[in-house]
Amino acid sequence: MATNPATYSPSQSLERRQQQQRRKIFLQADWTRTDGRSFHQCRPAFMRTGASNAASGSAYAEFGGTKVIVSVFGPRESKKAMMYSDTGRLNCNVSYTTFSTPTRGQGSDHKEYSSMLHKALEGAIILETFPKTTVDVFALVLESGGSDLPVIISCASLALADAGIMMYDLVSSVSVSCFGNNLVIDPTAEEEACQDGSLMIACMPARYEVTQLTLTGEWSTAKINEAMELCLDACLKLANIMRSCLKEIAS
Amino acid sequence: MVGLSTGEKHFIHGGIAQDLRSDGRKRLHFRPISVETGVIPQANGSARVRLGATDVIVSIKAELGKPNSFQPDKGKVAIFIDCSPTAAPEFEGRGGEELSSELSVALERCFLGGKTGTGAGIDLSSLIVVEGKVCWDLYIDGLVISSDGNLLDALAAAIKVALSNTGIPKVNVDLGASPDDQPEVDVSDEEFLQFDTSGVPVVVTLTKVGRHYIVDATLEEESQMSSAVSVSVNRHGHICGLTKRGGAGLDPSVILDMISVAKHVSQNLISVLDSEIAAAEANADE
Amino acid sequence: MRDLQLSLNQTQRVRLQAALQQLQDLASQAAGSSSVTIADTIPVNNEDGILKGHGTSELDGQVVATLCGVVERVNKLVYVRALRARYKPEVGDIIVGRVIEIAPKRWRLEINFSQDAVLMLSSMNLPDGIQRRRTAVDELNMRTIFEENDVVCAEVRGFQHDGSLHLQARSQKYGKLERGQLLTVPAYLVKRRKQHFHHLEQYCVDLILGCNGFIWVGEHLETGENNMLEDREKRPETSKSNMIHEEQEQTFTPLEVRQHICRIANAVRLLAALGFILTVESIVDTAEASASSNIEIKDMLGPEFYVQTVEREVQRRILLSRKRV
Amino acid sequence: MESSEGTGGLSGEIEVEAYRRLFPLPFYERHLLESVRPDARPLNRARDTTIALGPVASADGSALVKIGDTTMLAAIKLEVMTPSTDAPDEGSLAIEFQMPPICSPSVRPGRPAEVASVISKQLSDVMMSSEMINLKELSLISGKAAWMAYLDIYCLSADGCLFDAALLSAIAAFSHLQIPLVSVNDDGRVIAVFGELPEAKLKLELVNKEKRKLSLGSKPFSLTCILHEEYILADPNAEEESIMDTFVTVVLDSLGQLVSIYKPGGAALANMSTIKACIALTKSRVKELNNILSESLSEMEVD
Repeated sequence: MATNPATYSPSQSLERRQQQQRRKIFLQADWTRTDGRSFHQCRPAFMRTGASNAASGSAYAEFGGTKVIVSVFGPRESKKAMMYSDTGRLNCNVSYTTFSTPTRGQGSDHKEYSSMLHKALEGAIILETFPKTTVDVFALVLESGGSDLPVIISCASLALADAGIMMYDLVSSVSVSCFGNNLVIDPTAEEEACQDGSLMIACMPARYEVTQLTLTGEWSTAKINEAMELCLDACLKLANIMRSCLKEIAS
Repeated sequence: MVGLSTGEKHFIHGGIAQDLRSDGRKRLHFRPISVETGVIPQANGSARVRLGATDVIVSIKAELGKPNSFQPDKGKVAIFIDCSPTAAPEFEGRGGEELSSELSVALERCFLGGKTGTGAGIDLSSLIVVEGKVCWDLYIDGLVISSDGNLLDALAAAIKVALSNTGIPKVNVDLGASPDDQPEVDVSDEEFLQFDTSGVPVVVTLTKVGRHYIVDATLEEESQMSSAVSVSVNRHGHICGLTKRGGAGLDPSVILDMISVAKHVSQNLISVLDSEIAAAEANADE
Repeated sequence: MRDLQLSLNQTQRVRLQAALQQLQDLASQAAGSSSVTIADTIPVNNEDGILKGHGTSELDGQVVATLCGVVERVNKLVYVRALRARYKPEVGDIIVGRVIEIAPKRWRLEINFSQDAVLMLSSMNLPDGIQRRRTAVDELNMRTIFEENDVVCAEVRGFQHDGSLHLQARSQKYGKLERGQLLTVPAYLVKRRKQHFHHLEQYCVDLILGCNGFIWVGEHLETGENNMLEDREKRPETSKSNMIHEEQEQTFTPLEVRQHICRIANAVRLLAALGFILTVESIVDTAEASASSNIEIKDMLGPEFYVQTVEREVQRRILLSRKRV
Repeated sequence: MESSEGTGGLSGEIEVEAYRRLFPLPFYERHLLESVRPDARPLNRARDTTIALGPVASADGSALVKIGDTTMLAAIKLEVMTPSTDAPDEGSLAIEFQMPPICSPSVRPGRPAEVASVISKQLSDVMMSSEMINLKELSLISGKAAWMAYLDIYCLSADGCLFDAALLSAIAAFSHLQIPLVSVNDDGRVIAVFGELPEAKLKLELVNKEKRKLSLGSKPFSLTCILHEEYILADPNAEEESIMDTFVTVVLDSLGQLVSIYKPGGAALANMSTIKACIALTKSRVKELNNILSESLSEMEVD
């Protein structure tokens, strides 16, 4: 077993065929989503805090086929030697399990998501409350079923709240995919693979502020307006779910 | 990264509030931009762009490759940015890695469009040679030589200029007898096809300092930002990509406002770049 | 060539080339000394008892340069004055530096030298102005005098036994610099003069030409006003919220003064980019020239004024050489 | 603590907590004298154990195992490989044990924990030597194609006895493993066949109509005990592991045969009688675990 021979997944070719079929479907103006949702309907969200006892705070989130666990450690002594600073540091890391995707992956760190998660949370955390120390936010994607980053962001802010880190507001995040003229909210992995464009928003609903926004594909201003409204509305609803989840453990 | 004293920070904030920045610019002024093309002869296209003291080089190499099985009718483009230790001592070793990957990701988002390739500044289907068999792989490599803020806009401008300078060799294809054979490809050394750059967008980063936002921030101004929005806009005024940087939250209406300002500024930038490209090519021809 | 890349148009390029050519001619006329590069032999005509100074070495009985620069001779001493030397402190130099660390009883300052400078708490005038022994309380309150990243003006006191460079700031005119901008230029562009503090009264601007190449351009403050200002600014700093911005805007530098500051700063930037010596006269002259020919502040760094400034320098030097003759 | 009267109960509690932190070993020894552990377990009792099968939809077999607060998620993905010439009719097995940074405050991203690779090796040794899995069953076409089973175990929360939990999750994941139906296409590649695509079924012949589940041999189970003076503590949690440093891990298979004993150093020396005691404890634990596993298996079948 020292050197593993080259292997391949038997379902690869099947997937490829399915994806091509799906792309044809998405070109039509009218199609139904595989999970039966309407275009502007999010997947049912399940969130719980206290997923791991070793951490200062943790949360588990399950949105359809996307399952994420986030642990928060600290505030604790920084590992990196630091200059004098009167604010704390936030350190984020996102990694995937090898079995999170249909074909077995490498299970490595996801640098891009790590830095995006950092930016989405940074503005919500009151860093001045833990000077000279670091709060570590580690996310592990158990299963990737689409809209991974928004789920990670929402789950991480729940874990931060669970850890008792001072925040201005919870951060909830939702993305939309664009197919021709259609906007599809909270896309699954299959939908994301064929999208024309995407827009993701992370926001602090109570303050009505956007902490992170990314956009790919070609968009007109009117379309951006529409997509942002859709996302912000969904973020608001998601934040209510997160709030009630936090209240549940408190009572 | 040199820190700033409270007095200096205060001075920068004040200047932006009064619409007179430390180097005399107004909030929506760019620094003088200078463009050179063909700086790397062995590449298919290259450009050096200086924006004040920010200095970047981009080279584009085209190599023949095999298209992705999921997208047999498209070529591939990869963007890599490297922050050289000459720009700042902290880029030494792995120090620049985080910034490099952040810039690469942001540029890919701005130039390559959505998953299906809509809104891509670089038309991937024009890179195909034989469908499903042979395509061009474009390697876009950026090097940050000197950094005085606004790297993303400078790199994006350099990519745009380099693409307009890129010649892709003409290819004669000899399809094999059976469809399974790998087609034989003959790459011409003399004939080059010019790359169509009409759809390539520019990136405008609006940096929010205090209650106002500015374009083309210097390093000192960037250190004072609360957040920034990088918008990539093409010639038609369509948004082709957007990234928010910096942690602080923004009101959605402010973001929409910033997008419309970026759209306006970008059209100026595109025309400035167009004339600079023309001048640079005239220079190169001399 | 000098490294300020501008897109010049055809006429500008021709004008620039002509002007630079003239400058070169003038320089070679005036050059009584010869310039050398590394490993060039310096002719000494086999004189006896030649003293080999800075930037020279001996190879096979010949004096050889180890630096790029101009050969200078003082009696029997031969040395090379480097063209692009780093700042080399001398006792009494007035310098501008930036605090990088607060250590026990001392601040460490970055001053563009090969090592950091040390400013001892005991070499500082205390805020209350009383001469007395420094107590432990003073030591704890060091951060209220200078914080990390503060820009400080001080004087070179000398080298200690361990080779570290010590500064002192025992006068009201030294101390923290606020409300302005710090510019960094090559140190060799600033010549040592009697006066390094300049209050440009007509502009209400303070200009400090640090011998180390750090140049401060800021709003003029009466000596002693500093402390009051410090108190005023400390307050909003402690409460971090968006509120401070509104509060701060009221204490901002007036727009007119800011315009002067920016104009003078850009004059410094331009002269430094051209590699001309920075004196208060040349800076004010450049700033005034730009104002009188209606050049916008930001366009001072643009191609047209760049060429104009070179041309003006040519005129100035021609005049100068005529006077000499 | 200033006023001893009135708030006696509270201050007493604070003192216990402080005593536990400052003098952990005496604190434990006081408990051991009473034959009880700070979490109210008798010395030889293992923590509550649960097994959930099939939590990972994208894997071919998976299991979530909790022993106290130690949580393991194991998943198996099957891929196709060309078997080696030495064993043309055998598949292969690759086991990886991962400790992501979420599981414990001591693990940082980018630096894999040292324990993780040790446990990886131990796991594959035990799995191979116990002969629970017949590698021949993983063969598809002799000499041409065979299954490569990638077993990845993630520790989601680390609170002691990582090896025991990891082994249990591995066994449970293999019990849950469903081998997908496959056939061979024109290029000689093995492709998966799903019920939804009947046309494929018609065209291509199925390679493995039977053998949808592995027939597992006797399963190995393990129990880790701490030896401290004359005491034996079964199934220690992380706190106990950090205070007392002599462990014995015994692996027995479901028939009660000894698979391995592992005693990595430590201050206490184990004599024959303590080893025998450990084995006896493990024997009863194996029965317990076997019951829990078969219960969850039967539950799944009911579903």
